[in-house]
Amino acid sequence: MTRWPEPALVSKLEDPSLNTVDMTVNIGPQHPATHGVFRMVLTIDGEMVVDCEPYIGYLHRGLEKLSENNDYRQAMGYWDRTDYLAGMACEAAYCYAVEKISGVTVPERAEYIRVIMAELSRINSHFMFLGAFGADVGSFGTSFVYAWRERERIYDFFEEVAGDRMFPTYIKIGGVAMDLPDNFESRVRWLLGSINQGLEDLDGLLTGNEIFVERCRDLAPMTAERAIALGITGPVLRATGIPWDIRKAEPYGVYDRLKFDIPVGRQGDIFDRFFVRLSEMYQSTRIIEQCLDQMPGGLVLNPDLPKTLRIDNAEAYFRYEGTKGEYGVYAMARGGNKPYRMKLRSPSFCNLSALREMVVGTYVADAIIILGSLDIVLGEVDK
Amino acid sequence: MTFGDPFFGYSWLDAIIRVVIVVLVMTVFVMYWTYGERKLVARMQMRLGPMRTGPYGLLQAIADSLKLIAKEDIRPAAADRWVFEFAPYLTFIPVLMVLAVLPFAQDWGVRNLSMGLFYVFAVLGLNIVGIMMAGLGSGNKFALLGGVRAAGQMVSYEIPLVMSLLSVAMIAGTLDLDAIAAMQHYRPFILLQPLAFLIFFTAMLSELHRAPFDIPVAESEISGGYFVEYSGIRWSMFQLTEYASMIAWSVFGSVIFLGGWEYPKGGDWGWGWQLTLTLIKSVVWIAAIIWVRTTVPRLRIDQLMAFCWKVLLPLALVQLLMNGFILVYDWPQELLFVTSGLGAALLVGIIIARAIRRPKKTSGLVGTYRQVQGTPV
Amino acid sequence: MVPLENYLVLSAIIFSLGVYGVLARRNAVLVLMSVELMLNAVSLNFIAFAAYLDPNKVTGAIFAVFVITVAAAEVGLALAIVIRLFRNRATSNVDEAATMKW
Amino acid sequence: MATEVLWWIFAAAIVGTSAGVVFSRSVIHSAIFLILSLGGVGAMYVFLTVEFLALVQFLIYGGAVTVLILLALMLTRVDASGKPERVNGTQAPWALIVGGVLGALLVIVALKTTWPGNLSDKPAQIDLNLISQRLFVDFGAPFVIASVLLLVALVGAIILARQEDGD
Repeated sequence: MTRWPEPALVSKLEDPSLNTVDMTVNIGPQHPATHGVFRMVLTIDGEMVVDCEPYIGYLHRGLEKLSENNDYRQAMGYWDRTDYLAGMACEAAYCYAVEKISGVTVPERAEYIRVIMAELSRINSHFMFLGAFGADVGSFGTSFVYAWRERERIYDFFEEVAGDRMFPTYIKIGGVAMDLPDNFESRVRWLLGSINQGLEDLDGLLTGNEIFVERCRDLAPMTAERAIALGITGPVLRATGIPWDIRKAEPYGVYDRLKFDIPVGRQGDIFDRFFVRLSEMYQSTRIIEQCLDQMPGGLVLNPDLPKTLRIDNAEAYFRYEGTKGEYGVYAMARGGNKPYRMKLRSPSFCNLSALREMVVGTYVADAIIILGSLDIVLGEVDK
Repeated sequence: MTFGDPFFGYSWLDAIIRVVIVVLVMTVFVMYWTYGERKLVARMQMRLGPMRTGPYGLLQAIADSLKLIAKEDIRPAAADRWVFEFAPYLTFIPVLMVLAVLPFAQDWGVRNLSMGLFYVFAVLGLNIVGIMMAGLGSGNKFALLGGVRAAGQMVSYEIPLVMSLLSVAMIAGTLDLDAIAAMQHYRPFILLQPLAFLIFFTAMLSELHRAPFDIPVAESEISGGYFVEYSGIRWSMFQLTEYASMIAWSVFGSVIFLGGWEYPKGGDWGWGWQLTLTLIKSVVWIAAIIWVRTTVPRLRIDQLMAFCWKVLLPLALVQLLMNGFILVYDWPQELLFVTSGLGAALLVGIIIARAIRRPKKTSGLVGTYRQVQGTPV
Repeated sequence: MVPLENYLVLSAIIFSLGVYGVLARRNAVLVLMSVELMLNAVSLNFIAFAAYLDPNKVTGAIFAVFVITVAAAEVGLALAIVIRLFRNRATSNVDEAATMKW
Repeated sequence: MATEVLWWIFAAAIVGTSAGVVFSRSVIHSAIFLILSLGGVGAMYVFLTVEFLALVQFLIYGGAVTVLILLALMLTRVDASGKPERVNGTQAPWALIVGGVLGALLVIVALKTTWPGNLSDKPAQIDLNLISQRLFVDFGAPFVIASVLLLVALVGAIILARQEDGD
């Protein structure tokens, strides 16, 4: 049973002659369910949502303009604040894009490190999703705390490697900033064990819960055609059944040497989105294990890198599989040490465009978990 | 020592003294139960809970109450003044009235009414009025939504609740809470009426707005529901009401189903043991409520109503009918256990049958993974 | 102690207040509330009569039970009508619901 | 004596709150006055030693009827449109006259009549068993009819309030 807008509601939206009093409820920008400073204005008729109007921009910092006014190295600090749950992945995407227009090569060891860091960031971000989504559905923070334990360990690990937890600026153009600590491999393997344990816990808490499944199943399903038409990427797209993953489609880094599966859903409902993310985390741990096995020695930073990077006329679009979807960086250089134009195609922003049509016709309580299932990060939406 | 006699000659004075004692004990219990709940929830969530105020955070309850008393009492400009300000107290009065008839030990309550059971559920239903006043008077849409939800929920769940209590009252043949407790000398009524117990527990969670039925106060949806605009002392009145009614429900439920102060050996071992029994049972009862709260997500409003009207109510009605047959024709009492147990098995079976449709653990779903090589579709 | 007349006068006052409310107030819900007042006055009368005049003291209480039943049924139906009216007309004023059909 | 004083306090409260129901400006205040008034009448039942009926009054009126009324008020809030609600219709003066005359008439009748066989000043205790005996045996048929009435009302209310297609 699908729950798209019922005919009655649709006709009510379009027919002004029937005069019923709807209520407008403002959810956000300060609301526990909006995961940041997102705001949506719901028009509700009793408990049913008849209209939804999202408002964004409360966290706009002018990332693209800031990048134009800082040189390639300095702008890095702004980029890992886009998807602030996966700072390492954003840095990597930025670096790949700049490397693509400048032609700087990256040592192999650094590529592996980047993959490990990006996948750990993905796990981190998805843990945040699982925890917050459980809280949205109403499990009183238990899922949140479960997720938080693993996140804390990952952040501790980042701190050990890079000296900072959320915004490490560890990945540099031409490699990574410094080599790994000595106990790196055993540390990562321990971390992976802990992550697997945390995943088992969360899996048992949420996936095994009848009420949770009942709340999520068959809610706001999205067809593959509609998802493609809206430009949706990432787990939300894969939940509709399309195995589209940039890491497979246009492999960058060393992803073509690694074995992993793309989890896809069946019908694109909330439960599939949840489940795709959960499964992706297992795949990420698999990727990290392979990286540890294959990782060569050697340098981690291109030694031929000039002190100040200057790029002549060049432009490139680099698509990166961010945690939320296709994290596309468009870079354009016209000489000098600063980019002429940087553009971010942020996946959260594009995924958010599906919100209205999914929310209309559902209950208020559903609207909250639909928003949660899109897993937006406001730093990325507002840029 | 018996508590049945008045402390002083005058029955009014005696009643007032007893009320004061009950309220004081209840308030202290609530203060420390909030601490206990935080510790318990923290343990379930792999945390430590309050640790900083005093040894093991023991002074946390006092710090919290001081903070709440000192906090500014805010009234929104759009609020309906009198409705807004009196709503918290109106929610508290029914709970207080209920505490006055609960038997905490043999003959030890404020007063024992011959219609105690009826009184309890008649009066406990009244605090919805205060909740709706809060929802209407706050001038806030979240509060209004919370009030509407609370009203629908309480009106619906009152019916299975009353049905489950009636089925026990039929067996007991009395509405006197003390007599009902005393009747369970050999076996508590939960053994005779497991289905009624399950229905009672579920409906009680709903009446208390506890997870998974915390829809009226859903923090992630309507951010607190009817008390979203309250602060300081009035907010703490709502909190006090919630916890006090939790205590009232747990004592009431343990009297009805678990034997109250009587089972086991309450009548033989004296009042000390009886009070201990009441304490143990109500603490376990409340801990169960909190356990449920920590682990399950929230239902949606239509699922909540469907569960009430399509599952709980028919089962409760059938049980009432079966009880009637068994009691009128004087069939052996063991049949009560059989029929009610079958009903309980059916209820659990319904839930399990619905849960079977869910996917197994993650590894069971490998079929949906697709190994994709090269460029995808 | 309290004589029967006191109850009768009290219920007469409540009843006439209810009559005034039904006739004067225009909000459908308020009209309903006034009807509730009148019904209450009636059942108070029943019980007072039973308690003072009826030898076995019970019949009045049973009639009051019936009155309460009817009141509950009436409120359920009437509020359904009010909500229906409000959905279609965006008003709960009984004067504006004078047409037989719309 | 104490009972008498309490009675007068409650009587005054009932009259005051009932007047509040019909005269107050805000519908919500009316509803809350109604709750208090009904509660006062419940207390009157206690004075008349019919505690059972007082509890029925609390359960049905306090727990169900007034909740329904408040719910209807929440669902039909008039302040959404912004204009203040008109308290009284055009026939308010006539209503005042009718209500006043009716009330005066009733009071006069109540006071002038000598009630036959005023058995005792203090009503006797009413037994719950007796009530159930009368209700389920002597008044069995009306009881069944009343339950059917409730059922019909329930179904009717559901049909009326249900949102049909195209509405």
